[in-house]
Amino acid sequence: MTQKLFGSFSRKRTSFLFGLLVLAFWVACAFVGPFVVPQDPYADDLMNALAPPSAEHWFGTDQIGRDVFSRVIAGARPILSVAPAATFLAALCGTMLGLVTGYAGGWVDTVLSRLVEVILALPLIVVALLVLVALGPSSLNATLVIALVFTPIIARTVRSAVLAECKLDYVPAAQLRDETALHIMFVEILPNVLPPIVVEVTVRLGYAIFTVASLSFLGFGIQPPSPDWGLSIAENYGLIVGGYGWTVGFAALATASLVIGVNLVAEGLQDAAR
Amino acid sequence: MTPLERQIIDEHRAGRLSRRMFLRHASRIGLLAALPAPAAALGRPGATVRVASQVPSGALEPLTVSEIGGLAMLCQTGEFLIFDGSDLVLRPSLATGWTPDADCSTWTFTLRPGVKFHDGQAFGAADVVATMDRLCDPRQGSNALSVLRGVLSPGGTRRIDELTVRFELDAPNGNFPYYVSSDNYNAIMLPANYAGDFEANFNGTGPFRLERYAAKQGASFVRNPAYWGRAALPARTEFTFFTDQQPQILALEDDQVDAIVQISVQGAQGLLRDPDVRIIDIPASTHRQIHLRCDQGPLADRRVRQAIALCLDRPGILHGLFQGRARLGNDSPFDPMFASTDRSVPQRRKDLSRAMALMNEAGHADGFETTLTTERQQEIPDLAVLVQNACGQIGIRVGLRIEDPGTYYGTAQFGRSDWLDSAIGITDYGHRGVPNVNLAAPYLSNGAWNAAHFRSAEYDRLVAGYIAATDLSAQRVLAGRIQTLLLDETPVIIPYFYDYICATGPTVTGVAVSGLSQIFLQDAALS
Amino acid sequence: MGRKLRMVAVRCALSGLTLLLLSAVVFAAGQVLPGDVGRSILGPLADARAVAALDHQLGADAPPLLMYARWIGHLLQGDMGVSYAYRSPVAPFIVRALGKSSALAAVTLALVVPLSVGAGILAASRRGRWQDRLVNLGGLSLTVVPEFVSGILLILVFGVWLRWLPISANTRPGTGAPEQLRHLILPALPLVLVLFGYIARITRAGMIEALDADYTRTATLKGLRRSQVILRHVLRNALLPTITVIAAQTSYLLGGLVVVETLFRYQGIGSLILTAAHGKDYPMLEAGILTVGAAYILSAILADALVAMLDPR
Amino acid sequence: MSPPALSLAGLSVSYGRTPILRGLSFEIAPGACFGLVGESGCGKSTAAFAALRALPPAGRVTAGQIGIDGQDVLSLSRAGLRQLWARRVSMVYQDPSRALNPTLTVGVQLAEAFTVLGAPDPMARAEAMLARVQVPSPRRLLAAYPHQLSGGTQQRVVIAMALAKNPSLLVLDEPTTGLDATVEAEILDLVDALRREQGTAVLLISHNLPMVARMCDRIGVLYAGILVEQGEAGEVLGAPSHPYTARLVACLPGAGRRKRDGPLQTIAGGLPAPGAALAPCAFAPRCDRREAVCLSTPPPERWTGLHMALCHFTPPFPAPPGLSAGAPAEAGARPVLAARHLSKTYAGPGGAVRAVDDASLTLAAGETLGLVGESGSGKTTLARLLLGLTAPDPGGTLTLDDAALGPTIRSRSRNDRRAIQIIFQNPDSALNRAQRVRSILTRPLVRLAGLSGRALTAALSELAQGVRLGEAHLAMRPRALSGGLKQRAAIARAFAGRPRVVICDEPTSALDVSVQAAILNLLAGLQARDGVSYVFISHDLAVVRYLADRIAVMYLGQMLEVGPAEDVLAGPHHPYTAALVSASTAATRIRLKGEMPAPGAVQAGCVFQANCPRKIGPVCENVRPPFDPDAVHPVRCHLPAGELPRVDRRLAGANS
Repeated sequence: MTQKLFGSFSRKRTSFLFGLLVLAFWVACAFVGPFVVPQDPYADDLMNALAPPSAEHWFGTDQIGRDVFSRVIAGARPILSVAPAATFLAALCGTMLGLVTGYAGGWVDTVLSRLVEVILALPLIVVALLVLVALGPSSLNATLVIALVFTPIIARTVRSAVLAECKLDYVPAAQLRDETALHIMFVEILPNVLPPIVVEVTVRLGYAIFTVASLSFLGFGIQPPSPDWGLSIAENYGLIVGGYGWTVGFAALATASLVIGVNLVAEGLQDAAR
Repeated sequence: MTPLERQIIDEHRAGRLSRRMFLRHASRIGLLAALPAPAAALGRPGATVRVASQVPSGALEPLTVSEIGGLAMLCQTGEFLIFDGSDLVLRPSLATGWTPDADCSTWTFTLRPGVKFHDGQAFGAADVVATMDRLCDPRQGSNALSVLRGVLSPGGTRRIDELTVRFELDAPNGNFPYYVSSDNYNAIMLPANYAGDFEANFNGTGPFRLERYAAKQGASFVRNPAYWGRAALPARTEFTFFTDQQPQILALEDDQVDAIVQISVQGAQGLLRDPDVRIIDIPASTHRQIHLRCDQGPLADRRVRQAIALCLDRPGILHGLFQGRARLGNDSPFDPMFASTDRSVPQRRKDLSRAMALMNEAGHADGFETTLTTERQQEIPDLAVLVQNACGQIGIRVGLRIEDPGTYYGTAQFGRSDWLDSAIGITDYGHRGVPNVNLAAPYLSNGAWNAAHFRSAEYDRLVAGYIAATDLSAQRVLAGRIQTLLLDETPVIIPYFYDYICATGPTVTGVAVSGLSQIFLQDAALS
Repeated sequence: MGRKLRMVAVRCALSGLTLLLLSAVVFAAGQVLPGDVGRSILGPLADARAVAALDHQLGADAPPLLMYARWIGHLLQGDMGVSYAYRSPVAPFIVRALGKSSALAAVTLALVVPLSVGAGILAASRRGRWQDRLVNLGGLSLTVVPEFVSGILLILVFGVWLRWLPISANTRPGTGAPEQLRHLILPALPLVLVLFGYIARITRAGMIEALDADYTRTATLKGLRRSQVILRHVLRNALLPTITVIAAQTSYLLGGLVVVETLFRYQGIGSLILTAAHGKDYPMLEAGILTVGAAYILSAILADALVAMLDPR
Repeated sequence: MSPPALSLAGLSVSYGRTPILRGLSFEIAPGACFGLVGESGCGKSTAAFAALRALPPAGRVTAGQIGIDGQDVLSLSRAGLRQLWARRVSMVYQDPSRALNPTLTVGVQLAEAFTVLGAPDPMARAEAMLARVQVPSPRRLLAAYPHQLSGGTQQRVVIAMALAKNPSLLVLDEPTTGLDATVEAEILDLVDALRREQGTAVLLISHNLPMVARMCDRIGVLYAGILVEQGEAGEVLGAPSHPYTARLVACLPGAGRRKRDGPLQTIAGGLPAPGAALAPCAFAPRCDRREAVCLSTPPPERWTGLHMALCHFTPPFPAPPGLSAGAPAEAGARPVLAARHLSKTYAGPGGAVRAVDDASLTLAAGETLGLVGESGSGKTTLARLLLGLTAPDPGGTLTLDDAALGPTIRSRSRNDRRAIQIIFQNPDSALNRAQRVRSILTRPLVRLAGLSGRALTAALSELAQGVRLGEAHLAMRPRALSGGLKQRAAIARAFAGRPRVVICDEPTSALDVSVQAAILNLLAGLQARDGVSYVFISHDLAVVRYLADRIAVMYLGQMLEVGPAEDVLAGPHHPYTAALVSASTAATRIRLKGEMPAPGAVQAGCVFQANCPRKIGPVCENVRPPFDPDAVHPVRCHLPAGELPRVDRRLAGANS
């Protein structure tokens, strides 16, 4: 897979490498951003609120005078902590669930499939909203909720991959030499369904970012005073009409570039896995 | 002339009471019952005035309405005994006069004759009794109960004759007329046989009658030809409901509406600069209360609370959050615009070195960690961040928890409400014509809204005295002591009182508003 | 035919079961939601006795199971219940919100379906060339951009900067249909962008599969004109998965509406659910969510029916 | 003389930069039938598509000429090409279910062929055409969708579509692969009859040498995109002029050859990968007649009359020495595995389905039982029942060495479990592609043989040597191995636990002829070494004939007949067996009535009665024929033993 990704240089790789570059930039921002930004992303400056972009404030300032550029850079951290954590959790649970339901079949499969269908009968964002209204908004809860709603999706992918594997003869061959179900699931089948899982997880990461951002925008995700992009947009988008577009435009561009970057990487992985 | 009346007139003559304050106080005790209505606006009659309003988030039931969309609707057809205008002067409405007894424990109201409800019934004392009894009955879901509790009980309203009612209060109250004025927004007068179906016909006594109401969409009203007073100028008014401010602004700029009932500065910065928009800006006692829990943790130390209050750059906040459309708060509910407020109490200013010193004295030189819990409502999250940053200057590391209003208030009972249980919280308090309500529940030792868990027998005593005080100078003396006590103890920080802002198109005249999101259109006209 | 009928019956029964489960889940979630209805009507500062009295009047203080049973009983009689907040039947609110959302969804679909199917067909016929890559990568990249992000950018560019399109989705009552439509374009665009990639991609894949299929070669070797081959043999097969995907995206569309309706302050079903959740208006919330669930299931069934009609298998 | 129906001259085709066909030249006379044979990947199908100028987008003719009826195909305009396709040429390819548009009815699709010709009343003509391909009730068929039809009927529809325009050239690309033997025979007969009737020239492409030989006048042999030999069918197969053809023919387990006659011939090495650089003689690296000249000079086209071979040398090409293995195992008398009255019923959408119905068999030590039957006959289910992978219906018994054997793996002891193993049909599916061959082989040694440490290492190398896998192969993942090597690894895995019985489920059906021979030799050798018993499942009678000591014939889940191999194949045997045998020979075909019904509920009478050409009467419908599993050669038929069909020996030996 790696060979295929980096091996020959073609236009397909260009988009992958471009995505990787964008992603790397934001990951770097997430790690060191808060330390290298020109101004404290949290410091208010009430006398300088809503200043347009200038040499001092490259992206202008927001309602309470915080430097938008610094906040956009620092804003990579919250989203890049919540989304990957949620995705990882979902990948873990989804893989387990998918392996068990796919391999065990029978009533376990039937019951779980129906439950999954109920969850999937609603828009993800609505499900997440319901749970978050009940639990109260916080980064942790957002992580758990996204993991919760992504788990069945990943489980479904894993399950169908496992079902396809179970049709292959190496599974009965393993049964014939008295392997335990655990061995068959994790040693025999899992390595074979790993590539689709990796692809699915990368794709999901993109959607996790999507969902975290959307939840933050609706006020149920990352909480103030975080410089999170979705939150910043939620806090400031009422200002658009007044002509203070810089308070939201840059955060929007940052979000877009991050999800597109992740998506291009996912695309590359998908091509390579094929 | 009663001694009270005489005292007020004397104060005014002596120059100790401005004309505005004089009017307010005189009106309070019914002295100016004959005061003429504000000068009639000079508009052409017959227009259709279109208004953008916040969508009422529930049924329009006068007994229960509490949110601004509903308030704006109720006062279109409903009227109060007394009208409390934007100048805080009480003007006769359905009552033509009111007088207290000597200790202000009994108030006698004279009703306006010849008033008819829209359905043709005549308005009289029985209607007042029924309405008031409903409002203070704990078995009803009355929103006014929190105001009337301890002031008026069921049965306390007596019909003397067809046009006279007497209120026998639970305790003396010098500001009682405010409790039955438009200040108490639930107190619109309904017929005695009211069956809980206000939304069906908006049966009131006002200058407009309901034409059509569609929940969540809008409402329209037409001039009431049988109105007791001067006929309304507009032939028709049309309300469109919006969920948010931005589309209202767009609608105004796009000339789809003639007025917006209320705008907040946040998100309206562009509109406020627009020369084509007329801004009606009236002072209101609407404020944010930052409570500091006095009974636990480092905040139990008065010096720590003072230190926090000393960190805030209040003028900066006024400028940054409100573009100056607000007044400095001095950590008590006494808005400078109240007549009884003692303006000689010094305003608290930012003083970091003093704050640091207090922290040192309190043994918290290295600061501490705490959490600020509040609700997502207008500028409050921004204020929370400002408080967080301010506290950071003296080493207090504040975590923020910004919640949905429903979550924040919870069941509004101690132990089951983030509002009442949090170490630091920011709570929104609406406009009141007098500080009475806001002096009691939020600060009294047994106060139901005492989120600061402030316990001071001294305070309780002072407030009881203030509420019972009938004459202004006595009120002012007590006010000064309350202000000083609250400044010293600092159970709460009240950084500002902000203005009520209404926006209209450039051709609109005669729109009247109150600080409670009530909009009165009988004098409105389009030129 | 009997078999098909039975399949439909089973399918509907299962859908009903799913909805029932869904209603139980929503109800359970509603029990966990903080605060209570009387409090949310009367406001935080209302007296506790008044809140209790109001809760009692509304029947919101009954045991949860009883409330649920009551509600289900009414629902089965076609009564969606009475809103706590508005104290009037829920149904008209749902109908109106659904109408508004449907208008937005219809504009979205009317824009996205021809656009993305066309793009998918173009990409398939220019396989490997720049048009293909543009549709494929560009479409998919847009798919992952949250609606509020693209919405903000679109507002900034088309609404604020160029002033081509109205920012607000709302029009005053009595506005003509074309003008209403114009107001819906900007809100629809973020959804269009999200859906475009999916549909274009699946169309492209379906086209390529059908173009490469043996039966297409059979048709070509029959000597049919290229256009006949495409119209009769390729498109019909190629668009089957597209239909399924469009139906599947309906769920997504409904969720996206929550965000878009918030961004554009449009009072559709999404904002209705959001408001009801905030206001603890359970009957409204239940009805709203079930409506969304039913709409989703219905669209899936419709798509299946359409596919079954087009695909004899 | 009219121009040839098809003439290819120096035709070269590439996919992208990969050359697939290299200078292909041959002609097909009008009305003649030309067979193009070769192993997988030699470019057969490309030749077919290229001939009609219907290559997929990536394919490109790089050199050469194509003529159809004397018309230069490569210079045709789009419109001209469409006219050519519409009127003069047709093609039938491998999988009929994919050649038909699933969303249109048969009638609509068939009528299109007439509409294009501008013929009036296309529907009526479509119906007439269906009648010509001998489908039952053509009118009803018009309204049917392809998925409602069996594979055989689908292929008939495709053929009807192809012949609708009365083409001068019909290209058949593996037209019967995937169809059952009896169906295949019928389709081939049909095509043969129709093309003779219409005078259509045929290009038949197949990997199946005997089949092509039966059908065609002339044969061409492709190797790595090069036509190495062409000539009259009988000559090419009977007296090959090219070493490759000679070896290929020798690999076939045909002509009544048995394992006791000695091992099969094989071809060393494997096919060159597509695009690989070729020696001047492409076959030279694998050729045992190879000399220096073969690696330096391209071989000439050596013509002998109408027979061409691309070789420096002339026949004969004798078999290389040293290929004689030890004598095959002698089947002992003691039964190892015995099954009695095994049944398996599945719940299906239309009610219960009997996949296996009252099957009984006995397997002696060192014996090979051939299990034959068409798809859906229950062969594989029976194998799973024996293995314990599927639980049988209650009532049946299994014994191993006279001791009762548990019905499922879980209920069996480790010893019992290791005693019965399987070699699956498809090694790609049977070998875990995530693991290296070493761990694939090690794991059963650990689990089944209970080995560890040095003993394990020793056992592993012995096991690998036994199937001729080298150390290098052990380090690879299955993907990196050729088909033959993969199957060797699968065989090694099956033998790791020293099993008593190995079930071979069509182990060579996915392999090319030359590889198949090597695998069959290996299986025979391992049996001779270990005395293991085989249940050998196959649909290829020639392979079964080669390997099996006894043969069981299954139909719709029932065992119709069991007996010594020769007796079963020669008869007297079951009427169904007779049909199977006739399908694989040139002998007068025994035609079955209708199609094999779908497996269904238990029937009262004989399962074969609906199709049986020898049906007696109501007794067949109502009474289950008797079957004594303990007899030497029981036949489940109501016909008296003396009236059971038998093969005419003269015809049988001739061409199978």
